[in-house]
Amino acid sequence: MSDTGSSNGKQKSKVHPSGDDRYVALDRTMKRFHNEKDALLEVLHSAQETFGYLSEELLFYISNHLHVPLSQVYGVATFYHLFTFEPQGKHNCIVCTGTACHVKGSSEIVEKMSAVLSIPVGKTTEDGLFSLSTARCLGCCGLAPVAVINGEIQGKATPETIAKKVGLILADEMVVQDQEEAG
Amino acid sequence: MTNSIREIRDADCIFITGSNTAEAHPVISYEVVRAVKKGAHLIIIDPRRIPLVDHATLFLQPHPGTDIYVFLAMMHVIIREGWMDETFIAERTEDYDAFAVILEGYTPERAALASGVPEEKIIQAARWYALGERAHGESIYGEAHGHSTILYAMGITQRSNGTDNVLTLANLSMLCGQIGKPSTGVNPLRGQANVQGACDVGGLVNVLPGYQQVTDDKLRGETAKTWEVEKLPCNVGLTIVESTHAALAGEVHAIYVMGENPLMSDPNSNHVEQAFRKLDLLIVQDIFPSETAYLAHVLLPAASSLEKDGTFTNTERRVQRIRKVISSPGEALADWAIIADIAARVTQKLDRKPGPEAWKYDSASSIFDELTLVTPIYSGMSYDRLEPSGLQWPCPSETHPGTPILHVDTFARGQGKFHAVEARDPAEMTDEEYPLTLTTGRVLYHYHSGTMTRRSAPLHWREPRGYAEINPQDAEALGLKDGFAVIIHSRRGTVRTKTKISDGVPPGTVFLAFHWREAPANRLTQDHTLDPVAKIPEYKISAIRLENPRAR
Amino acid sequence: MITLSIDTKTIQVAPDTNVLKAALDNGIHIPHLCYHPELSISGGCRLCLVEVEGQDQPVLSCGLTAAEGMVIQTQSEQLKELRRGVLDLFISDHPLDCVVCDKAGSCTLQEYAYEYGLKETSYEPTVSSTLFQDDNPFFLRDHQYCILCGRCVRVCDEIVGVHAIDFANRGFETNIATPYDGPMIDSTCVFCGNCVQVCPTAALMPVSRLQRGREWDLDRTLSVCGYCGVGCQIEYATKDDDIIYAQAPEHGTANGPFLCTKGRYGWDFATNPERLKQPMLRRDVAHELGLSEEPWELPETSPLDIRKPNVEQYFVPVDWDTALEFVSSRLSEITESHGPDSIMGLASARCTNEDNYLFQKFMRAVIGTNNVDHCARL
Amino acid sequence: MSRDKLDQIAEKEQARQSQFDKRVHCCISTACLSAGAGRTIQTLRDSVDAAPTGDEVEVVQTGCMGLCSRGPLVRVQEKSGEEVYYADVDSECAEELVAKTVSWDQAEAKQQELSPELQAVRDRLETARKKRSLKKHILSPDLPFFTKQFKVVLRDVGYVDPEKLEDYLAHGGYEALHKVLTEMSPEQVCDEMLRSGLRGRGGAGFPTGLKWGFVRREESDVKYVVVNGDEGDPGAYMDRTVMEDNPHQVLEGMMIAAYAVGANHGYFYIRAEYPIAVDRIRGAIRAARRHGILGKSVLGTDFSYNADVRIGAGAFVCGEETALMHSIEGKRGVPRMRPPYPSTSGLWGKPTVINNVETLASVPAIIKNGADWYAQIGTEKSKGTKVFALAGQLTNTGLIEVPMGITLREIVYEIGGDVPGDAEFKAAQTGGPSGGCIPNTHMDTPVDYESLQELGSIMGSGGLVIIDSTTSMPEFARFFMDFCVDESCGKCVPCRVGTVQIRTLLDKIIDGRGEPEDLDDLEVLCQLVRSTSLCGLGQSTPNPVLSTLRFFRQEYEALIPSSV
Repeated sequence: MSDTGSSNGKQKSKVHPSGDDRYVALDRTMKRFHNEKDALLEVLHSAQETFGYLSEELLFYISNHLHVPLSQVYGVATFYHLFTFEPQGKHNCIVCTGTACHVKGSSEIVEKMSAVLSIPVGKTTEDGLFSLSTARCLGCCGLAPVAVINGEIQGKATPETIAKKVGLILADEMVVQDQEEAG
Repeated sequence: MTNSIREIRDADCIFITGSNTAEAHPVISYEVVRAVKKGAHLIIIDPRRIPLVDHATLFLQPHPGTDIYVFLAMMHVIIREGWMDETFIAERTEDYDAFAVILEGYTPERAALASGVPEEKIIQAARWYALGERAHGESIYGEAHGHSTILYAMGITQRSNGTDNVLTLANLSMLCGQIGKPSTGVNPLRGQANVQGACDVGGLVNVLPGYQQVTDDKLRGETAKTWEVEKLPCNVGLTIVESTHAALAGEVHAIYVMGENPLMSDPNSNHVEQAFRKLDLLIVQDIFPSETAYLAHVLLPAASSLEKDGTFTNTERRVQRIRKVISSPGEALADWAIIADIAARVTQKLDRKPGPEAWKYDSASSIFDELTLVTPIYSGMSYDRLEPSGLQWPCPSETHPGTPILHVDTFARGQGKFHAVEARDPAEMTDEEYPLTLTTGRVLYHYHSGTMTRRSAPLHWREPRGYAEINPQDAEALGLKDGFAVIIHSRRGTVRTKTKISDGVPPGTVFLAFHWREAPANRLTQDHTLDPVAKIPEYKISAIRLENPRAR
Repeated sequence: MITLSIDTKTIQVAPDTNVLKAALDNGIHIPHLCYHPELSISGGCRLCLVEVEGQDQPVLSCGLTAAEGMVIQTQSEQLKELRRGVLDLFISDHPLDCVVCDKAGSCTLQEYAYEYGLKETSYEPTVSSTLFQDDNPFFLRDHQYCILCGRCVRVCDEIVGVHAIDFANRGFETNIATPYDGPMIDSTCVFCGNCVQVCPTAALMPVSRLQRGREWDLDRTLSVCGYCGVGCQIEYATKDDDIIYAQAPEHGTANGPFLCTKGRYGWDFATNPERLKQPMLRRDVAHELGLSEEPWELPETSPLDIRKPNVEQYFVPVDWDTALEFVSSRLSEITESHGPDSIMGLASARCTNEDNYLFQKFMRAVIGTNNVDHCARL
Repeated sequence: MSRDKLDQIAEKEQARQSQFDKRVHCCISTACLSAGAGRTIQTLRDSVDAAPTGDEVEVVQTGCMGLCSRGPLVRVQEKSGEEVYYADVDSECAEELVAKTVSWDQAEAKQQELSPELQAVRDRLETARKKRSLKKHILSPDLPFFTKQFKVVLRDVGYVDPEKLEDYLAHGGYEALHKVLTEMSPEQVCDEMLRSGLRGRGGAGFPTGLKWGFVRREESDVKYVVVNGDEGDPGAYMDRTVMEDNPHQVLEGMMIAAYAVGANHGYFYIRAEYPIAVDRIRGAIRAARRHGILGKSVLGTDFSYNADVRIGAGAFVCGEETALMHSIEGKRGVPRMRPPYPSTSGLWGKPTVINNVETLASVPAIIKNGADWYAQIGTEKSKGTKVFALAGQLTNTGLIEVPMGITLREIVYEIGGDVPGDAEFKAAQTGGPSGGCIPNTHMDTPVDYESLQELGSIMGSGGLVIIDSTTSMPEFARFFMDFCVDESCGKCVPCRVGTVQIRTLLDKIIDGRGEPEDLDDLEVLCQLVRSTSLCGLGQSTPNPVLSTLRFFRQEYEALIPSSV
């Protein structure tokens, strides 16, 4: 393929802040795909996994290394709903809104959680503790409605059970905070 | 250009050297981008990482001044591997053997050593070019070998061996039979709107209109007859750089400058200024008071190209109409009207034949009609025929459709001549005192000495200030950071500007555009060694040293 | 060649030609918004539907390769209904403020709405994006007019090769964006304005055009760019002897419908107040000729080092006759005293063939020297 | 690796398995895991270790057993082949299950030295033996849920350990691949598929053999096979299950396709929401590579093949094949016009076969048993079986595989066990957001491509959601419109703007602001979007609205004030 050296014309090559190991993981992914343009989606996945979200600096870095125009990287990243451009909360709650969950009342769970956390879907609480999002189908239709809290699937959920679960997590956080303040 | 711009998009392999196409000829770069998107290979040989490299499939970055080793080695490889077009060589060319013998010494190993370009890249470039190989997709030509085209510009001509470089590229194209067919050829990209036309109509020291040698008695006689003059001068004149030398020596007393800014654009500005100050008469005819104007005795206000009728000839030899779009400001007049008036007066004063009446022209079109009489390559043209899309010369008769591709069946001189060319080093090499190489050129948003573009509000907004592009390695050695002031010294002079730290230039090379009067690059360039044939100064290579004013 | 029939007209086209191009090249009008002859096919605007004999459903003509014997209908009640429906959806997401829009008269969407008799949308007007970006002096980006045909994105990538903009987000939220919707200057944009040229609506407009006249107010003159040697044809739109904007003609000889930044935007130098408007003599020369009272001497400062050049400090204006008489007398004197070869003439690559021809003829035939050169080497 | 070596591995594995007196299969697919199968399988293992028995018992993790609503599911397989299914197996039940199924042998127990932890387990097993609740957990094999099914794709799902290539081999894995490589020409393979009548299970139902034939006949050095694992329809999870629970089956099908069309490289495109499927497929690729099944000279033949995994990122439209290809190429997942079809110009412009997971998973069985065997299943135009994800208001929800042509009635009332509670069955929604709602008046419609299409729905990838009388159909249609607005790629105006306008109209009607003519306008707009959208997604977007308008128009009319 293209054998034209490393830097990318007008876009200055930014060397990543040395010492940030996370870039090493990202570099590894890019290397695995021989810095091919086509690997953009895989690289974005890896970046989000490592950094939690896609910052401007990160997209710039990927653009330079894969020789994909930054506007294209941005265009691709914003197309796919899985990518996020803001730091995510420490904890997260994903409510499935697939058809099966919908007919079993998942929208009530979403409403309830949005009220409990005082944030709209897709956002993170101001203190950075909790993010609320929806998924279109998690493939657990047999257990509908379903929510996922910190990676753990909650089947046959109700607004109350999920609110309670989240409440417990938040309560734990308060304890940690108090301890930190005390200590 | 031997071929037309539109053919570039269909090329199978494009070879660009010494041309920052995307910035100096953006619209031609569009053709290149199209070709690459369709699957053509793009080989770029340039000391700078120019923007088009983003689209290149192969980038060779030789040390400044060493590109000829790469070209010669490519031909060495082509012959060694048998990739040349033997039929073409046998049928269409001469002097092949002497040329081939010279190449034996130019191995890729040697070129790699001299230029820093890895051998395998030279071999790759040779193969792709010679065989017209594509990166993907199918050639529209459907032949055994694809069509390869060479684009070049001042990067290889503004050199003390510029003529050698050009001959070498011509050799390369003939060697591979990549000439005389669509999407092939050797294509110089002319830098200014009518540089082609100014040459065509005799704006050169050695030729009359239509490239008729002034030394040829017969041709000179014919022109004199049409012009109804007794005789025309028969000796080759002085070029601009030679004239400034002659002015300093007291041999030239008057210079009439029409629409140029030699103080900015000629090499060794300090020297040019001394020469101009010595003149008895410096006439500057221009649309703006250029830098040169401040040394003139008289300023004559001219109409810009937006304010008059006429013709321009572009780089693909296409003669096209320009038209008056708006009125000129104040009393400014079309250049031809000013010249005609002066000519009539001087004719009268010197009592020249055929008298001042002969200088009465009522329109640009009447001048063009006369021009076609003495310019054989234009003789089939008229303003009517230039509608709607112009004509490409040669167009020898009123029914001739113009010539999009040169050298199709035969070369202008009959057989294509191989020139046995040896590599030569630049005139001014770096040394301990001046360890870096300066190369000059353009940026996208400005044009030449900036007379027009720096007075255009949007262009000025985009690129308001000049800068010297310096490799991070060189910058670090001097403690220079991006945007710092820097002083550049050469044997001729000193320039102060800002830095732009970029790996677009390789270590050891500094790039400075020549648009900036605050940092006139030509105070640094040398005018002592010109190309022996074309008399072109070596703008592209000067030895310099950088100074960090903060480090004082 | 391939022979097909479009609206009963028999047409011959080269193989691999699409039906839309075949029709347009032969004067048959099919509405289209995303198709552009120089760009790749998108198929997103859904307007160029035609009926193909033997196929139940209408087909997009831009994506249909002409085949031997094909029979195409471009007009029918069914097609009219479909196109009208699609246009109705377009204008439900587009301001209908044509009465004040600078693009009125040259807006393709307006033209089609007129053709299909759509005075207003039958849907709830819903504007997908209200972003307005005036971050540069070259062009404006007003997203509420954008119909997402993507011509700008394609021209930027496929022709110019810089890919400064791309589609971002998706669905109804889709917009054309620089990275993070940042200002153009922070992108890879080279301000060539080819996106403006191919934009069918008022989403991309030259700044110079803003409220300075509409299609029917403008005169157009076809000329050639005065910058580099490519020789791009440019169409200048003028009003009252002022250039309003410049664009490439539809079929420029060397440039097709494209230009670069200098050609498209770099024409305003012509009206810069610093232009030389009358002949001038240097103050010492004028004094010598009795045209100026004060004696004067050329300063030592190099013109390159003058910080703020002011031509009045060095020169006095004179009339043409004075200036030309001075020039011609001096030239005659020097020719006579030092010989023709003591005079050198510098012609210009920025002047026309006619200018240069006369210039060299003057040097050779009148002065009598071959000392005529220009900056071909520089 | 040669066939012989694979046979050896298979035989060794079979021998190993047959030494056990009992094999306890515990489903660990997503649904059961989230119901606590992780704890269940641990308890099963501990209990077997602690049980005082001389039986050789193996606890095996397997994939989906179908009845997801009753998970975690466990199956006990006797040496004789006899099987018993247990549902809702929590830890407590697991202990009782082990305590009661193994032969209790105190003598054996005495000889064992147990750790304190296991001793505690043994103590609990003693008590568990006395409990009486296990019966409730046993699922009768006579349940119509089991008897009405016919398993081709899911035959080994729930039996095979998805993370063990040996187990797949022991179940006859890669025999079909070996057969085509050694006994059949690519042309024969394509013909066999054509004769089998297999049609694409992704929704459109294009004959697979025909598709392969197109690609086979293309002249190109490079061709690709793509497995479309971007199962996007909400309510459908058949493909996820197959990829998670028998990844080698999909890989084998893919390789047969590759051989048939002359491809040497392929991609699995899997949606990111299925991390386990991604891991399992990756694991299968690694294992196959290690055993010489993938790579140069597959199974010792001249055929070489490599496969990679690409992960989606949350875009429904990427299930559309041209959008999917863009996504694999690292671009925005935007569809393009067809032609050119992927079979002539696919990935990177090369001829490409794109098949859905279920389609390819059907292939090994067809090759092994022959096209005729397959063609006798199903109806005349729709051959074979179809896997459905049964969800919504039903007693038994889960994954089922039925022969084509079965009626909706059989599925809903017999397999599904009817709507629970007092509510009544109202409609079946098939085909996800691109499909439609079939009302209870059409219960005897046979489930095949053509019949569903006639009713304004589609087979789709196999989501089957049952709606009871509590659901408002206009609101249900709006739910799908919301989905489509959200998932439209935005390229073409009918889908980008049309869906928004459809939703606006639905909002107006549902909010009680509707006017009588709105229903007609809605229908006209839906028809426009259907006939002018660029891709299949856009064209089918209006289906839920159109089908509910067709069968439940009175519900819409009831919402319009002036028409009451």
